[in-house]
Amino acid sequence: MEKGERIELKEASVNYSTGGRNVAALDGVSISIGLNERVSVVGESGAGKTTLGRAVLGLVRLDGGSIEFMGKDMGRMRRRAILDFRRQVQPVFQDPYDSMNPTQNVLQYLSMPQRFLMKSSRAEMREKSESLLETMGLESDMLWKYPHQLSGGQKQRIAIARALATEPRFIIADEPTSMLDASAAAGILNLLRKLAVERDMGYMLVTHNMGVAAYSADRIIVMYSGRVVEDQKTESIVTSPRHPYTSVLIGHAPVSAGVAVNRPTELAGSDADPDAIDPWKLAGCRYSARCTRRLDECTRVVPELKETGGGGRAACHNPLDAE
Amino acid sequence: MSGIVELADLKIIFPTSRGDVNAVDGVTLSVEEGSVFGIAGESGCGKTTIGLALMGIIRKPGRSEGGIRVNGKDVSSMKDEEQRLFRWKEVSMVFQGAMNSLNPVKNIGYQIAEVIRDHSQVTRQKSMEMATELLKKVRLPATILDRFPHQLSGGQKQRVVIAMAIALNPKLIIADEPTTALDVVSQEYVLQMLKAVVEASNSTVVLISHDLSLLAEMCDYIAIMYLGKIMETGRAEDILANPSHPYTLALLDSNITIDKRGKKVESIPGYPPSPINLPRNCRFSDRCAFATSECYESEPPPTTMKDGRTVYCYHPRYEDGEG
Amino acid sequence: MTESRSRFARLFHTEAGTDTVLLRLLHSKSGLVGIFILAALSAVALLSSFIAPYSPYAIVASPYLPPSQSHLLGTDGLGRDIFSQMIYGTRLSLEIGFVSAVGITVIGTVVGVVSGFAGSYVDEALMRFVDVMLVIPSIAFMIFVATIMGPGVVSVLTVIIVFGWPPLSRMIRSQTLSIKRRGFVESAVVSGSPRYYTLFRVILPNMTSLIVANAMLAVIYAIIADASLAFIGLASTNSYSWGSVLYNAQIEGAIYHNGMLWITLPGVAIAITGIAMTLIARAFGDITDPRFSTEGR
Amino acid sequence: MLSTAFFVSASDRATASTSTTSTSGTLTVGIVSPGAITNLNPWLAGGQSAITTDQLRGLFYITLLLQAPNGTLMPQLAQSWSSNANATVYTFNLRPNMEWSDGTPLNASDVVFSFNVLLQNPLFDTLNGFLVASLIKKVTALNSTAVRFTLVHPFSPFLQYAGLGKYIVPAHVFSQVSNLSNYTGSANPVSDGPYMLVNWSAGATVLHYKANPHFYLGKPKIENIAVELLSPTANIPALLQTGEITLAQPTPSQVAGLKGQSNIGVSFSPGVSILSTYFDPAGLLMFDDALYPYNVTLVRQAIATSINRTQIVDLALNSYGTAGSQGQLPTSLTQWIPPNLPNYTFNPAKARAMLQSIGFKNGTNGYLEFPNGTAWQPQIMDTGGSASSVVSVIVQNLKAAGIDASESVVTIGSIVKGLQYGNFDMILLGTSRPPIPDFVLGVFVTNSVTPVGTQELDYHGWARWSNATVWNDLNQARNVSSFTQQYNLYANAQQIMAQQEPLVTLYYAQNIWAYSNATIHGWSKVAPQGYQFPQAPLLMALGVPSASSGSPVNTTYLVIGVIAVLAIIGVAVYAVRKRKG
Amino acid sequence: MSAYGRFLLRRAVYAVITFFIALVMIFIIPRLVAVNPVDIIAASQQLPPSAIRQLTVEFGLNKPVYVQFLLYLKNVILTFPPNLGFSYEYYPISVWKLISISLPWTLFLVGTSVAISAFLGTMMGLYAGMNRGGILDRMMSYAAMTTQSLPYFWIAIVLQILLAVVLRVFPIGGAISITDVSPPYSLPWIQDVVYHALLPMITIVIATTPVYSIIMRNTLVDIVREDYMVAAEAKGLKKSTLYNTYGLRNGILPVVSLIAVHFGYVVGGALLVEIVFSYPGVGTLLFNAILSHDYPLIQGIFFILAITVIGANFIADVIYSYIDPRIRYT
Repeated sequence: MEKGERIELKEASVNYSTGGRNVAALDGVSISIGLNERVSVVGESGAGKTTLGRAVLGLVRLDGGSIEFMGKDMGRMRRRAILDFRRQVQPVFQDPYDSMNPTQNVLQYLSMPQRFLMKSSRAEMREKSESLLETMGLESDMLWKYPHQLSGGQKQRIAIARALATEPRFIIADEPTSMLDASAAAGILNLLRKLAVERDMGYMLVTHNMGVAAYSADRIIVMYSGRVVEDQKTESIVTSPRHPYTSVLIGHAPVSAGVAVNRPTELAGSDADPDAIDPWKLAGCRYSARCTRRLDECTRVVPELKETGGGGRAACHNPLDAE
Repeated sequence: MSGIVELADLKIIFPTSRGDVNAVDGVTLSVEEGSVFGIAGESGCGKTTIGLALMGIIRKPGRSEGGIRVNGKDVSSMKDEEQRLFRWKEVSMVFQGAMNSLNPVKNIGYQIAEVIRDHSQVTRQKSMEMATELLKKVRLPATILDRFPHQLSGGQKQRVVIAMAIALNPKLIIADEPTTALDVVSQEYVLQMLKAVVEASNSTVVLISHDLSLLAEMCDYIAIMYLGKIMETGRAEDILANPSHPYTLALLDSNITIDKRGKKVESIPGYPPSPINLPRNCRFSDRCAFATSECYESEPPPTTMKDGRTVYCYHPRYEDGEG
Repeated sequence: MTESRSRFARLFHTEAGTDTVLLRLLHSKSGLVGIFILAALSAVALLSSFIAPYSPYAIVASPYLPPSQSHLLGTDGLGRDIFSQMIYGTRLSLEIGFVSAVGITVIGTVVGVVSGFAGSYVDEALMRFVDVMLVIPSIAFMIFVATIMGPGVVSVLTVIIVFGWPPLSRMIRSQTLSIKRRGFVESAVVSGSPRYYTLFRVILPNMTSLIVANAMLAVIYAIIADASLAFIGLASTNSYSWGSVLYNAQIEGAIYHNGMLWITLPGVAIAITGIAMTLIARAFGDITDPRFSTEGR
Repeated sequence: MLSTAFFVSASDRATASTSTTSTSGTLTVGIVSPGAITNLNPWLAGGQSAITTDQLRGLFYITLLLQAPNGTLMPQLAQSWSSNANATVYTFNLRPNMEWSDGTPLNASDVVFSFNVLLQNPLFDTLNGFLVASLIKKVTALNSTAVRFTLVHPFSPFLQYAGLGKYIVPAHVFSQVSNLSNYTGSANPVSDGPYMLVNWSAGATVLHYKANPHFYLGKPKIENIAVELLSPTANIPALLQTGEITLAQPTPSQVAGLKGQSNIGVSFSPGVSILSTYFDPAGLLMFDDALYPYNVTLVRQAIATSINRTQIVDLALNSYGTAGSQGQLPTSLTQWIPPNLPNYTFNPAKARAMLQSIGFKNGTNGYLEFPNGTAWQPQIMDTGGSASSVVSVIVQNLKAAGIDASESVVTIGSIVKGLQYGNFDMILLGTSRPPIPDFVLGVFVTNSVTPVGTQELDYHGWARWSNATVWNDLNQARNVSSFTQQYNLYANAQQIMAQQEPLVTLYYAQNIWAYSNATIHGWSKVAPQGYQFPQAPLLMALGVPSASSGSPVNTTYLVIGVIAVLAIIGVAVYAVRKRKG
Repeated sequence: MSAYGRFLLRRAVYAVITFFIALVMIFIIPRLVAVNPVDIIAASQQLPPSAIRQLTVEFGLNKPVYVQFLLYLKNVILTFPPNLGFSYEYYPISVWKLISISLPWTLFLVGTSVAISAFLGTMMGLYAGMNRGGILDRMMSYAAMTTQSLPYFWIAIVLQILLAVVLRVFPIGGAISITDVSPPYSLPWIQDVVYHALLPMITIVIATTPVYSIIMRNTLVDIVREDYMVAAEAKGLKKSTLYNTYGLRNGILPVVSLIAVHFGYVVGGALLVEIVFSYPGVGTLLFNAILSHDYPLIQGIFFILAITVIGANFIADVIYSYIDPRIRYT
């Protein structure tokens, strides 16, 4: 892989205003993802993981910093360059029930990216759509179906097919399984992984489920309140998380019946009600109010994302030891 | 049998323009007093409908057939006022999505006091005192009383709902996906709260969830549902460790957990049939890896295994348990 | 799937997406009744020159004849046949109704969609203007403008359309805003769809039922507005609509010489049309939004 | 003033004294008015409510003279009058011993005051059309009952202008008012008319009057009058039917419906409008006399010949009117109308032949075309409403004669514009010209034609028909004081106008009054059909209104209604309950 | 500033902007007519040119249009009571005086009717929405369909014929009895006024109640599906609690904002009702002003109507935000 074939976020910031206050959905996020990497971004609601994905796709405007795609600043791209970018980076959205236009059938839906991004002919689009369905393990008569005639799992497969229609190099999948039953989720994740391997394609899987992240990604980026708190290879993050928050997430991740659970039982600061904390109001580390390993400086100084050895990084003044 | 909940071949049908939806299709079960009973299943399997039916809530034009006895009373034949007093006094409920189960235009104190006042002759002041006490039990400060639901976080609202559920010391508490929409840390906190409260009050709990890990942690007994029908029911640890019904097996296998990283998780093949005009054979047969011709012909009768569990299958997998 | 999701999904889904609108309408009882009435009225309008026994303008008998076999509703003060006026009135009223409805729907939809989709200043400017239009008592202003323009079909159509589109554009705008936020619109955007395509081919088709239902209601709004203007004497009196028949009945003191029919029938005709339109709109509503339905689900 | 005063007052004491019954109770009268009366300033009344205002003011402010329907002048405040031979000095002799309603003597100084107000406020003078301010050199009281006007130049219609057009107001009241332009009237104006206003406030829709005991003819027999201002859409037949009002002016079509009702009586007098509910005595069809083909006399004559004026009166006016005369003066002005005026008797075939004789050809569609072969489709403008019925009949008439005419309903603004710039075919106008030959005839003639498309600013408006003889005759008539001389000049002018037909006088409408027998007993005996204003003063002659005029509410029905509503609610509640239970 | 304060400020700014646009429209539209209103007065009165010129100066119509506009703004905004000019028709009475005479009648008529129909409609809608598919729900649905398909004034005419002409239960029109001489605000006067207002009120109530009931009902159909309604049912709350603190309290929110929007519509509809019943309110005044092309009066009436309706909208916004804690406390 050539150098520069990466998506790089440099101090990217996005602000929202909700309920009369400003919230930094992304707060100076700097990460770099290779186009063939399979990464997962994990965090809870409000962590900014969805905003991260949408920012990379160019669907939200940055309030600070920049995002570069293959060395080019996306904020300065012209329309032609944006279309080129869209051909190479495609999303799969969270809600399969909502990602298909109710008034379009599957063929129309799959043809759209080919028509606008590839300038394909009608016949090409038809042929390509059929082969995509086959790839997804769907019958080709599904081309004529409308969304309400499909199940959630089928729709999500078709959403993936749409993303693949332009032969992209990178997929950004935002919670692709959260609206699906467990039994269908595995199928989608397996499919995504299989396609990535076959096509030498990278993806960024945004999820709140550590289990899903660990299952599908080689590298996990953990976010908390708009900041990246840890970024490591999957195996090492699961076995020895460095940031206390990561350890909590892993501790609460679903496990199979019969597997021993080692949950961090006592929560931070005992009398502090975790529900009553507004992390955006904290001056230092946003996790400090809930943290069991809180130091004095945690409440004052924002921890930087530092190398922790083994290629990983964590943003913590008092990280856990590597096992 | 003398369980606190007795369901005898319960059917709940919602007529639609396309035909009758059999949300619950012949469920027989019994819940032992003082136990925690889990109902598991994927979306649309009828578990929430059962929860509501236990309180006598079947929205028109839905109707029920078969028996629902709670605390020795026939729920379906109660008169209006009798039913009203029965609700909450004897059975209360922690709702799925507490976000939306509080009245948005009234403050918390009013809403808790309202339940108390509508069921007993207490003064406004006394009921407010009781509300403060209840909030203390879920570790919420009295200042919450004057707040409106939109001013609280999800976890706080869920705890308010729990406080409300124990307000009248009911014999039975139904908890419908009590933690689904919460962050992991809040989830943990809320679960602790629920456990503590249940233990203190000596109530029976029916816990409805799709999260097998949660059920494994909380429940004494468990019922696995698929398309309005129980597939397997018995002690939680028995069933989750050694599933007997092929559906339970497949469900557990397809559940992505953190310990399954690097392994291949298989989803259940195919899609569930429509709940309208259900087939009169085993409803899992189409997707079952072990199905034989008899599975396609008639519905399997309940089989009681050695460890006391009941399985609705011609070919139970956990052979050792068979009596 | 949560309850709210299924409800939202149903807003836009139909049982069979390939069914034509008409077929879907025929499935619902109320839609069928509505269409039947509308068809009957349209037939009367189209065939008015065959059905009407006389020219509505011709002086054919003595003035103020009571209803009889040769003059079903009697004659007016000039000895013209009121029944024929009603028949021709059907044509003009329906024409005014449908032409206005088309105008209202086109303007309202375009303004609403553009406003909702463009956002920022365009939206702000358009919606402030719409606010004014909504706040001004429209009937009063319509009378005013029609007075300035002079009586006649053209001014009636103009004021009806000018004052009719704002509420629709409001509705369409909020619908556009909510559709704009939905996944499939982003999905189209990342598929490289240009703005015009996103707006008119992706967003707009999802509002078809809403637009059609409102167009039906616009028809009755227009017919009532026409009647109101006619009642003030602002409709053209040399062409008959139900409103001008009613106006004549009122100013000629109909109850004292022709009985109640002359004065009640135009109102009843308007009401019947209105009910038909509402039934059809409701049938569309049933397809799109279960709230309209009285039958439980 | 413009309109003759409302059914009140009298000249003939003898008729008045026939009824001696003293009365109490209230006569309720409905007047259609375009708005509430907010202003009783005797000189200011703009717009269309001016007419109503005049009618209402006419009960408490009256003029020096009155005019009989045939145009004869009759005494009112002035007992007699005279003028010098060259029509420059006029003297009015007032009745002796008159009093204002507050008991103050009414004498020549009041008259002098009244006219001096006009001389000092020219706008007051112009607002009602009878311009006298620029005519009068000076006005002096010769003694307490004689007033002399000295004019700037000879002006023979001055008797009508000053005697009919101007109110006499109490000097002792108005000399106290500092700014007459802002004066809007008082709650209890001091009256010289038969009635006094009781407690009026601006904007009131009901005006209450009380008999004026100081009235020069004696106190009227009906003690109280209440006048309600009705909106133009008011349901007058119903109001009469239910007895809510006793007396009102219905439209002809409303009268047609009332005819069969036993408890309603109808009376009418000529010369006052009924076409619109306002004051439109005559219906005129104006031609654009400067525009081809209407500048061709034969075309105008042909159109006049093709119009069936009797049918218009029969249908559009329900026979409450008379067909118009060709000489432009109302038919009632018998003393001014010469015999043997040219007449255009309805004859469609003849009309067609007349047009064909000057080159109009039969078109393919059966209608006449211009001689050059283009289609001739004249439009007749009107403002809609009841005017439409008239035009509808005309359109049918013209079509029968082969003229493809149609109606064009427009705003009054468009009509004004059309008249100003002279770009129209035909316009239906209703006019409220007082029946004074000078006034009536002068409107439609000019001595120099403004070209079509430029604004006509001649006296009185928009005449484009020019005729030097008529113009001179009318001006001449202003300078002569002898009736014969005037008559000859007017007769000559009428001859020419009837021959040239610059406009078609379609009809003169009748002023219809309908009354409810339920509350006025004996009306028909006293005021038979054909009763004419002002020969038999209504108020003096009226019998006693029924003392039991009573409430229009029928309590039986009220009770039944309430019971029915309660019953329906009861049944509904029962049904709902039963369903639930 | 709190979010609540910001919300109110924003609504106030919107109201002011709306009002300004309305002012401009009210000023411009009559001037789009090419005909000088004085000519029209002159035409109906046959006035000489000198009088026409005098009136033109008197009404300020000889000034350039922008000067007229600035004067107009100055007069209506910086003066109290607003100087709306003189009526052409009722010269020299000021427009403000004319409106102040008729506005109370309309406010009484429309205000009372809106209050009655909003109350009735809300209650009916509440019951129907809580008992969807019940008798009332069905009846209401058909009643609403019918009344909304009928012109206001036709209802007025029919009621007038039935109740006033045939049955004679009510007077045919007007605001007070012609024979009533009792002093204003005395008991018999009030009785008379109420008695005369009943039939117009019944008309407006019949025409508008279904609107409120349908809005309320449709809102409730949504609310009934909300989780908190299911929860309320499960809590075994009393029926009164369920109806009042759940159904009514939540369902009233959209109704409040719709009452305001509806206000303009009712005022417009009341105009026709006023005309049918010869009621001396703003509607009749406007109708007459329009008939006589009295532009200052028309402008003045629209000015007042705009203020009334924009004000009503703003008040509704305030009430809405006050009764919706989600806006009040953020």
